[in-house]
Amino acid sequence: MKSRYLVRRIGMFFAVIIVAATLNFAIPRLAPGDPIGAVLEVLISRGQAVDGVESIIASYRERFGLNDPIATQYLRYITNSLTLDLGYSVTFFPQKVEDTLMDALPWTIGLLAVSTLIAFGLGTFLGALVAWPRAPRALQGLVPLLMPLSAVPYYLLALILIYVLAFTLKIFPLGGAYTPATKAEVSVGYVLDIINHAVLPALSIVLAQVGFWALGMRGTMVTVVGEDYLALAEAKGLSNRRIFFSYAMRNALLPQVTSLAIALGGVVSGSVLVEVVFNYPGIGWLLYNALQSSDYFVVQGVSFFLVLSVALAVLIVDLVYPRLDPRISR
Amino acid sequence: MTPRPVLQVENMRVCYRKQGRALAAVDGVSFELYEGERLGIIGESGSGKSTLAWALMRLHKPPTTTEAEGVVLNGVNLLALNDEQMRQTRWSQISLIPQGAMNSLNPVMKIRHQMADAIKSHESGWSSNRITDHIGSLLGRVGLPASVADMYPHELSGGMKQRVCIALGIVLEPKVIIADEPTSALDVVVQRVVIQTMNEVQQQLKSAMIIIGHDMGLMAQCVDRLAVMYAGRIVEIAPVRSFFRDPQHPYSRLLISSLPSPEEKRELKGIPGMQPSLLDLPSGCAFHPRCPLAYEHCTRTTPDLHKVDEQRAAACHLAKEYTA
Amino acid sequence: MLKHRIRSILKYAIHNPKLVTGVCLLLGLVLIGAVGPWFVDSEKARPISVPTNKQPSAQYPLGTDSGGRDVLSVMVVATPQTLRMGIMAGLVGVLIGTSLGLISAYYGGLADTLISGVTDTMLTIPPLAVLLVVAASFRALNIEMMALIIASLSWMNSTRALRAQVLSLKELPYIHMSRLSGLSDIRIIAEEILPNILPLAAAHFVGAVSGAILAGIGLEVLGLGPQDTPTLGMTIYWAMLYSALIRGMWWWWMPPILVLIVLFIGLFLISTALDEFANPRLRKAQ
Amino acid sequence: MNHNLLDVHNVTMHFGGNSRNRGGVVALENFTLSIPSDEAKIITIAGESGSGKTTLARLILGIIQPTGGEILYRGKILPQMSHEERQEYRREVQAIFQDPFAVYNPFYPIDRLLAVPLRSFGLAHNRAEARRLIEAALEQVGLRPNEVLGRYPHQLSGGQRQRIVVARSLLLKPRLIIADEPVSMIDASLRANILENLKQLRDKFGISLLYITHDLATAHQISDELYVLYQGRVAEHGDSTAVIKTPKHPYTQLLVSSIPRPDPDHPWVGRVEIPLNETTVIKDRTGCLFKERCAHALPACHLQPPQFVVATGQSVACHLNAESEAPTGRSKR
Repeated sequence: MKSRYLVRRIGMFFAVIIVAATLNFAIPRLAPGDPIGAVLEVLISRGQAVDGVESIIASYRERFGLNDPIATQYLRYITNSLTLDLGYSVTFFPQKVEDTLMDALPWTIGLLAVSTLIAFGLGTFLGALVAWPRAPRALQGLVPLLMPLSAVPYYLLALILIYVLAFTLKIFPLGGAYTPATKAEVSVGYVLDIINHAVLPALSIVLAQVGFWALGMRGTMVTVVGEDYLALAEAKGLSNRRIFFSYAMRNALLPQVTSLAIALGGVVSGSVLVEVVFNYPGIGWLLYNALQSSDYFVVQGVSFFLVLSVALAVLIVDLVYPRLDPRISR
Repeated sequence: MTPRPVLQVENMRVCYRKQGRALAAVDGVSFELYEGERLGIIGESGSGKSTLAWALMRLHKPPTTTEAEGVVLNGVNLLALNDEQMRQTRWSQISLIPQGAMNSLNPVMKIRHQMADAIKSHESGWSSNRITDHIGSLLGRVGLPASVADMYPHELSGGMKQRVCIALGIVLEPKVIIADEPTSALDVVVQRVVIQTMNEVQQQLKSAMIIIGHDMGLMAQCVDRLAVMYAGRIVEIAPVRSFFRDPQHPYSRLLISSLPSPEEKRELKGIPGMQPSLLDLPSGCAFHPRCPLAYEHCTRTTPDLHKVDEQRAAACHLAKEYTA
Repeated sequence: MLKHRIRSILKYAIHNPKLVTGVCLLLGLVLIGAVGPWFVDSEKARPISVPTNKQPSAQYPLGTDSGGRDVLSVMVVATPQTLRMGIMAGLVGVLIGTSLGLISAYYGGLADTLISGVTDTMLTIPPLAVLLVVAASFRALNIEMMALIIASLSWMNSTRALRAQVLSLKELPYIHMSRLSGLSDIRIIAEEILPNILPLAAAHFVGAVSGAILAGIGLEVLGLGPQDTPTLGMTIYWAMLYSALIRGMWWWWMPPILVLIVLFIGLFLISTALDEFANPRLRKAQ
Repeated sequence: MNHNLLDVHNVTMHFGGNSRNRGGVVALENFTLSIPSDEAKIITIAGESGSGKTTLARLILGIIQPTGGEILYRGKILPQMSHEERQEYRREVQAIFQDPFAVYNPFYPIDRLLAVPLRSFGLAHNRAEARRLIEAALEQVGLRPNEVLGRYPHQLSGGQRQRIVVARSLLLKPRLIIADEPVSMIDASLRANILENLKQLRDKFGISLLYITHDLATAHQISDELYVLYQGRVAEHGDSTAVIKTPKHPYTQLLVSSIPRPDPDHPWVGRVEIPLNETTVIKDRTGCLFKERCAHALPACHLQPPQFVVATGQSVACHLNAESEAPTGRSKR
């Protein structure tokens, strides 16, 4: 049972990546005109004097091998994508797309992973408490507060937080990941500076997500609280804490982890847009600039990276899940 | 020396709210349970028997209310205990074998831990291998291999799960064990094994047992005394032999006559009508609409449970009155 | 038979606080779009039609932006656009989702493996990733195109949820009984299964509308929205581009955000209420 | 040559895994049964859960197709039937299910359960006639039409709902009803009424009944013939009174002796041992399936026992009865 589950999940991981790469390959070809034409048209229309225009065109012509049959182009594109060779950035030529992405990735991973984990942990615990009959009644007051928060998109919440906490009250910086013009060196000051800049973006991601996870958990806890094994646990005279953690929450966590895997797509997209609002130098900000300067292949690279990170996260969640639910592993 | 009562229940009432009204699922039930005795409680679905079982362990949550003049277990009135004292009493003095063993065990926790935490929450001094040995011996007493301790509930068959629940029920060797329809979901042979196991275990422990069910045949096989519940009240209570030979309450008589007897193929006769819903209880004796002997007096006054002879009582105007 | 059922649904709906507040919020927004044009000249929503950077005043209740547009008329024109895009995408999304969920669950076999495979794969791909590439390749995007593209990426959730529910319904004895009563598969789906999944489908429709608007706004905030007609997302994009925040022009970016927040909360309340109606156990917990 | 109403001929049902490899579960193996078309009979299929009795019900109802053998209705298998014949088969073979609540679509009042078959089989030409037929059928099963019509399922009791299902069968005038555990979820005191209704179907309306149950006590009351199934194979078959009074197969003996008798003076005799590694589905299907649990297991039991015919027209798949008449079927591997 276990190996069949693993093979299926890893198979799904590769299927997702190949489908994403295929979409990146196919969509531009469906657009009127050819992709190179689109890039050139943008350069000429902006009248930008770009030195070495000819070498860009030559490298792309070779890169795409326009005369090759569609199938070989497709195969080459897929193998390149899988080996993370995502072509050249138009604006920072000859830098490779994947290198620019690699520079920006640590910021996104740091911000996204940390805030999502905090939001998931906090939200799950709060949601469980709210649905727990013996929890203090005051917690019930939280529910009407959590609901609207989880309805609002991350980046809109980000704008409000900037206006209130950064612009008016000036507690936090307006944006960016560190005070401009400070050199990056491993010192407490530098780390504190990063944290200081990271608080607002992280806060907007956490606030926007915590409601969603809390309500999801409340829904599952409500069904778990009605189960027979909970009634027997109480009849066994176990302590309230023991029943809450190892009987109720432990079981309610399973559907919650599955919904984590499903929601990751939305979480990543939302967080990427928060970077745009905060000029936070992750792949979101890279994407925004690439769109401004129509750096076409960086846009495709970011899109591919988004899918890659979500697929990786889903795979991790799928590998963790059997450890939580013995019915699958045994 | 007559055995002394382990559990005395005086006028217990359990009410729950439905459509804005307080309905008495258990309406003034009194009985005594003697040491080492097996008392059966039988009734159709909706008669309040499971509600009574859970009320004895004070497991009903508001808005359901549980009141009684007294629920005395070994001299201690359970209703007077505070929550912590009651928690301590649960499982150490009085335990429960659940009905749906299918999902009464925590699906994501090994059987061992589900038994160990019952021990740990009452006894702090036990060493871990003392707990492991105890669990191993308990599983042996219910006919299960010690390896079951490291298995998860989904790996066990229905009969095995039910016997795990029995082992769980006696882990702290309580004075009173309540079995709430322990075999309703099981096949007839597995049911016999479970009942056989329960009886052996109960005899070893000398604890008293309340067995709740709706199958008359099963009751005849495994109880010493039998109480019949109807619409939240006990309508008859008697030693099992005299109950089957000479039932006092018309409802008991009809219950017995509606049973298919393996001997001859006589024409089957069920009880007309159905169990009244608590929302519109008939006046006077709740059974009068379905009772062949009902007369005018029955529709007005509710008969109380009065002694019919030294050991038997019935709640029917027609039942004879016992004069000592 | 049906009138009794509808009356009981209505009776439930009126007493549900979430549903009532949600519907009122949405009605308010629809009113902006419907009644607004009588009070406000929607021409002023076009660029360079009014003096720029004006504070809110009697003449311009919500002030003007750096592109020379009257913010109030932009709101009046933009709100119905975003609503229309959301509802179109949500409707198409949930129709595809429901039918795929129904077919894969009811007929099973190859159809089921295929549809679930595609659904699970597409679920893992964040819609924004695909929308980016599409928007970057098709420069001129109008509302209808965006709605269709977003719809093509928002059916997965409803497919997954409805497939699960139909799978559990399909095994119930009343489906076997209908077959024994001579009903064809089509009539069983239409008369026996559909009525029981409508509440869940409705909840997912509202969820899909909210998801579609979220995806649309996400694109617009990146500047990939329609350039010709003003939408809430594009207003926020222009405001950020011209750093209205730092220049203290709160009247430029605050109204679209408030409208969007009211919209999302309204949709959220309705979808939660419908979810509770579809899942009675949740309802009991209130 | 008029055919039997129903011929179940050597039917095998295999779930999961393909027939070649060992994977998958054998739910039913070489099951044979026939119901005459001239005389209405009640045949009981008794067995514990996992014995294959529900699989048999679904096979005869045409909900699933057998992986081996064939089921002939009036001499024809389902695929060979023309459209009319299949419609006729659909109407003539009806069912009563176990859960009286789940048989009703909660969205509609209970009338729909009665009205739909009337319409789709064209048994009533207009609403008035349909109403009349429905009311007559309800009265047949002892229900007052005005008390139940127009009500929703949750407003009626289990007993009432099950009787409405019986009334539905009366409406369609079927030739065969498959009743899968019709009374197991009904209170003991009300069971007798429904069993009485089922007997009436045979006696007053000439409808044959396949009564599927795990409760041998009720089987004895109403059935003419009894099959005892164990892990998908027939352990014993014959006249129901004979099989219950004098069971020949050790498994049937265990089943009959385990019925809790409502008489304290007839207690269970002896102790029942369950092998420690007791699993619901037996993997090793060679020889007699009951050999692990059988007290009188013989070396011959490693060969699958054929159906030995005992004098009283009772057949038993057990080597203990080898010395009786020559085995009917060919001896299996």
